[in-house]
Amino acid sequence: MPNPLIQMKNQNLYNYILTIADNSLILAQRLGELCGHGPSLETDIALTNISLDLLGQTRSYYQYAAKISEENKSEDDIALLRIEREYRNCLLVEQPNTHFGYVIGRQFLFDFYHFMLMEKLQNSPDEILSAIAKKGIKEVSYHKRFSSDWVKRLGDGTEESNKKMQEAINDLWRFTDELFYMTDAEKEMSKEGIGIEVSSFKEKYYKEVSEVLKESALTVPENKYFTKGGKEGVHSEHMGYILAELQYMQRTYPNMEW
Amino acid sequence: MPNPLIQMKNQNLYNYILTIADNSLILAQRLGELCGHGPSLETDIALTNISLDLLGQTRSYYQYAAKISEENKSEDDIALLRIEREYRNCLLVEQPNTHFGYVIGRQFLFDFYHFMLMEKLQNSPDEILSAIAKKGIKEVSYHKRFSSDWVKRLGDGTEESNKKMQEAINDLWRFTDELFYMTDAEKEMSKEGIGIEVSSFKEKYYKEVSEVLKESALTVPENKYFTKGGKEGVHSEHMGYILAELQYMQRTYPNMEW
Amino acid sequence: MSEKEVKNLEEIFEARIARDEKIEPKDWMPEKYRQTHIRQMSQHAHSEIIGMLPEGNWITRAPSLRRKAALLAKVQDEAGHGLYLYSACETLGISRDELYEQLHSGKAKYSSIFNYPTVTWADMGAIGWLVDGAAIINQVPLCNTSFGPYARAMVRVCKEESFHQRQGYEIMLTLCRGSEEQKAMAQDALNRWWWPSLMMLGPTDAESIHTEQSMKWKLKRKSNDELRQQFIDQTVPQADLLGITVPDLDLKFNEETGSYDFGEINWDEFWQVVKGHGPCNKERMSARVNAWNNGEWIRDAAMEHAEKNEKRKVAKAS
Amino acid sequence: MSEKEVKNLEEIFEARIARDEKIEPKDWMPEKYRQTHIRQMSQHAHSEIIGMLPEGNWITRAPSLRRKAALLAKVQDEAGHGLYLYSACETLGISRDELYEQLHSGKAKYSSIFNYPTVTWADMGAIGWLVDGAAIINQVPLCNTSFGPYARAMVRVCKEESFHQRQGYEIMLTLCRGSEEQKAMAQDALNRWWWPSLMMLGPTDAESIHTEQSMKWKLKRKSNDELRQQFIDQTVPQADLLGITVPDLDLKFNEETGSYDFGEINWDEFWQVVKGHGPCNKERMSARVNAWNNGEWIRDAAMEHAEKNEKRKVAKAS
Repeated sequence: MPNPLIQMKNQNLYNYILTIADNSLILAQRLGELCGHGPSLETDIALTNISLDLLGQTRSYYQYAAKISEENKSEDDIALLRIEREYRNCLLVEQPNTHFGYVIGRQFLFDFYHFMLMEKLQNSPDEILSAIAKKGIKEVSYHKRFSSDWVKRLGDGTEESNKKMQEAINDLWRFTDELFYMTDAEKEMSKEGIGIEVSSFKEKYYKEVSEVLKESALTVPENKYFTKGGKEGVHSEHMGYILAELQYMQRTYPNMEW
Repeated sequence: MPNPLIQMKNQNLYNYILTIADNSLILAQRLGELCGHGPSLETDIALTNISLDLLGQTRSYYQYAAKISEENKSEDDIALLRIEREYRNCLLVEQPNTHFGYVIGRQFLFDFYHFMLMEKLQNSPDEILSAIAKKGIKEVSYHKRFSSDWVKRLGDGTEESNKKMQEAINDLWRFTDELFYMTDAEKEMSKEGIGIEVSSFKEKYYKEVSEVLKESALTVPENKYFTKGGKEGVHSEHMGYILAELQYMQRTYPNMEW
Repeated sequence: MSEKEVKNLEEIFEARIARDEKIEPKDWMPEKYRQTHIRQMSQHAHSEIIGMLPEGNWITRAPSLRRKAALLAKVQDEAGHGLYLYSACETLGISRDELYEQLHSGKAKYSSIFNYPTVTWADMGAIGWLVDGAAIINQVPLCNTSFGPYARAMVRVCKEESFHQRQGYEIMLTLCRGSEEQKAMAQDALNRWWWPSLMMLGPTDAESIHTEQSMKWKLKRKSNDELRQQFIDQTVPQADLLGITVPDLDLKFNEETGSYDFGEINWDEFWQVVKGHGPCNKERMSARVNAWNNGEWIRDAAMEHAEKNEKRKVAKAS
Repeated sequence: MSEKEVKNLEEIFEARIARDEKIEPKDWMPEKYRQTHIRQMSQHAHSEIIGMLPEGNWITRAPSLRRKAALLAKVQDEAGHGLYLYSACETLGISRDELYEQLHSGKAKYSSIFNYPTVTWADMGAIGWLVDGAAIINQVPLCNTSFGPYARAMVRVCKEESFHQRQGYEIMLTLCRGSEEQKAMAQDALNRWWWPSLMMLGPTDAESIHTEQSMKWKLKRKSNDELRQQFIDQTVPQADLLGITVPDLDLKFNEETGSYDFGEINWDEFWQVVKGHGPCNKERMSARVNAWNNGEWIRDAAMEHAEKNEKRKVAKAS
């Protein structure tokens, strides 16, 4: 008989992994939509690179999750065959590519969080998570530089680009608080010293992000209200459409090798 | 043992029904995307009405197809669970709602065809097809009036609206020839006197459509080249995305009652 | 008009209302009556229009053709409700464009419930059952309100709403009789829509403004808390019938009052959403504003075309 | 320069090419050489960029994470090819903006194959296998072409293309070893891409222009028909290995020539697509034009920002 305590631990670890992995998956998917449609070849290549990095990371996470799952699931089963309510990504990463300012704003707001998370996670006693983070942090550090540079270019560019970048930051800001909201799995894994207490770098996050915004001639929003839900599986109405495409092949042709 | 000749006849009839039904389904789906986002409440209501009429007709066709299908399929199985290459709608109806001029142009170019088809089909010796057509033609006659009226309003409206309506007509014109392309099933059923020889009203179609365009201060395109494929199941790249949404629930939750 | 004459008219006016006579647009009415009715009716119309969006979100993904048609028809009904509520409003001397402008600028409100996302198909059931259910409870008394055009519009609205409500309940029933996944979907929808539905019946009486005046004008017949209790008492047994659980640990039938006692409503969330910071406020508003802005060239064309036609007619006649 | 001097330079130039020396951007070259290379290299670059679109269409729907990553990487490689082909082109004194302008106005061409829609996942396999396969056959000889920057770019391009081709074939192989549906999907893709792939190798020699000059400059080493035969001879056995059938009833191995005889190519279709009337010409062009137009404010911002930075640096220094 399986030890229920070990099972619970695995369940928490499993959920914890998904909380991280789903962010990368959905953001990679959003970036994938842009491939071939970017404002220049150079940005097209760079955004595809980021998408590829995120996909690579997310595959490592899902492979790990598959390994500890009791149900003999593959990485693709986990990534592509859950129902919407079971995806744990935050609302920020599922926001649409409304215009390039939104693409950059979403990336920028995520990258700083992501970098700080990887910084901590590379010291996790969980060797696999730590290894993924150690590899990932180099990539994420590049993402962060890329998105910050573009925030500066657009913020401190023309009047129009400043307006558009500000609009995106204003719209996306309300999703930042959720990054630091902790699900039960996060709390449990953090208690066990494996997962990261994300709230511990919340202040640092807002400080660093605000500095870049100020350097970029942009105003730091002063929201009192934030929106959350994604990390508990209650997504925005965009998510259903993302999944309709993401899952299309697996749903239409179940149980096949590709 | 089933008589192979009767089987073949059913197969042709089945395919023939889908050729008609799929047009209505996909156009209804495209119109459904607009619901709540129209340029005015009145057009929103009218376009939803058209979508509803088309859905109603298409359900009758699929129910008929289900009845003659050997495989104990339901209307929803047929409508929602085929793979893309098995959908028989023409390319015209799957074109996107680029702007209201395209919505009206697509409708207008389809409605005239649809009306002429129903005119003939109501005299088919196949009682069910004839009954559907008799009911449908009243609805389609309203659709045709609605779309023609709007072609006139936009064509003979402002300079901008004229330009936009013309743009849509120019872009969509290349899909009109396919309406009169006859698939094997159409040829067979027409030979048997049940289906309609669509090419028989091709000239009339272009004459009537051209008249409305001219009345609307629009130029009749003079394409030498046309595009086809949908009726043979080779669709535009839009189709996959339409189906991803259309089939989402049936694919994600197979074999359930709703 | 002298102050006395106005006073006199007001007395006659209030007496007519007291006698249950209908006030018609051409009748004299106090300015405050006019303004209050514009506010409430337009808010109601806006709610119908914004309310099309969360349900519209599932039209392309409805699980069967029958459900797709029913959903389309329902959303269309809402457009119709919007249409005649705007018309009723216009009888009070305000144009539809002005009303839209109030909505788009954020000056006018609409029902906060539509700022929640529709996350699964079961939400189409829950909205019909709970949201339309709460709406009916709010609206049935308005069929007898004092302003004629509003009362008549509400008769029609309520009739259709109650059809929608039954349809929503029937969606829930189908899910609850279906697979485990479907039942879970129904339960999840109830979990998410229950509290916002209770909030639909408005702030607690202690916090509610306008109530006294509204009672006099028959814009309101019961207090928010009374209506809320009525909704709960009516809905809980329906949930029982479905075999799903209302997400309120404090919910308990009170033998004494014959009603259900219930838990604390999260009024912070209520005010956050009312103030424009709910999950979808931005999305709803920008969908409407985009539709309006993208529609400008079309409205212009229609007007220009009508004028051209008019001129041609005149030219022909002369 | 006198006519004689030019003649002299031209002779030296042609002699260098004959000796297999590379021509470099700073070298003297006949104007026609320059123009021909701009035309061919830019056409090649445009094809890479437009070629991103049919495959990009499947990125969000790739059937597994592994395939999604590989597809993304492939499309990215194409962007990279475009980038260094544009750069090679720029060494001849034309700007990237001018090259884009030629593409967007329809003045410059790109490979017609990309005007066909990608209808199923198997098209990702077929494009890699057939389209990249035909491209390689066209391009390998260019690794030794006379213009240095082009030749060097092609070395890199060909290396990556041949990786893509193997990847495409491997997708086909997986499908052909999979379920009946998958095998049917592979067969269907072969049916749709076979003939357009043959057309990729250009019109028949009888109809082909520029050939003689191109041979001399080593922009071409074999005729279109020779290349086509090479492609067919290489590809048919691969189809056999997959267990799917080339859609050509006239296809037959000719013992005498050691090559496959094949059926009539539909040149009407070829010219229709070349002239801009293929299934997706409009979609491809408008995707590129939209990307360009929507990118304007971004390019402007980047330039403005760079200028501001420059000024700040100068201000600081002084």
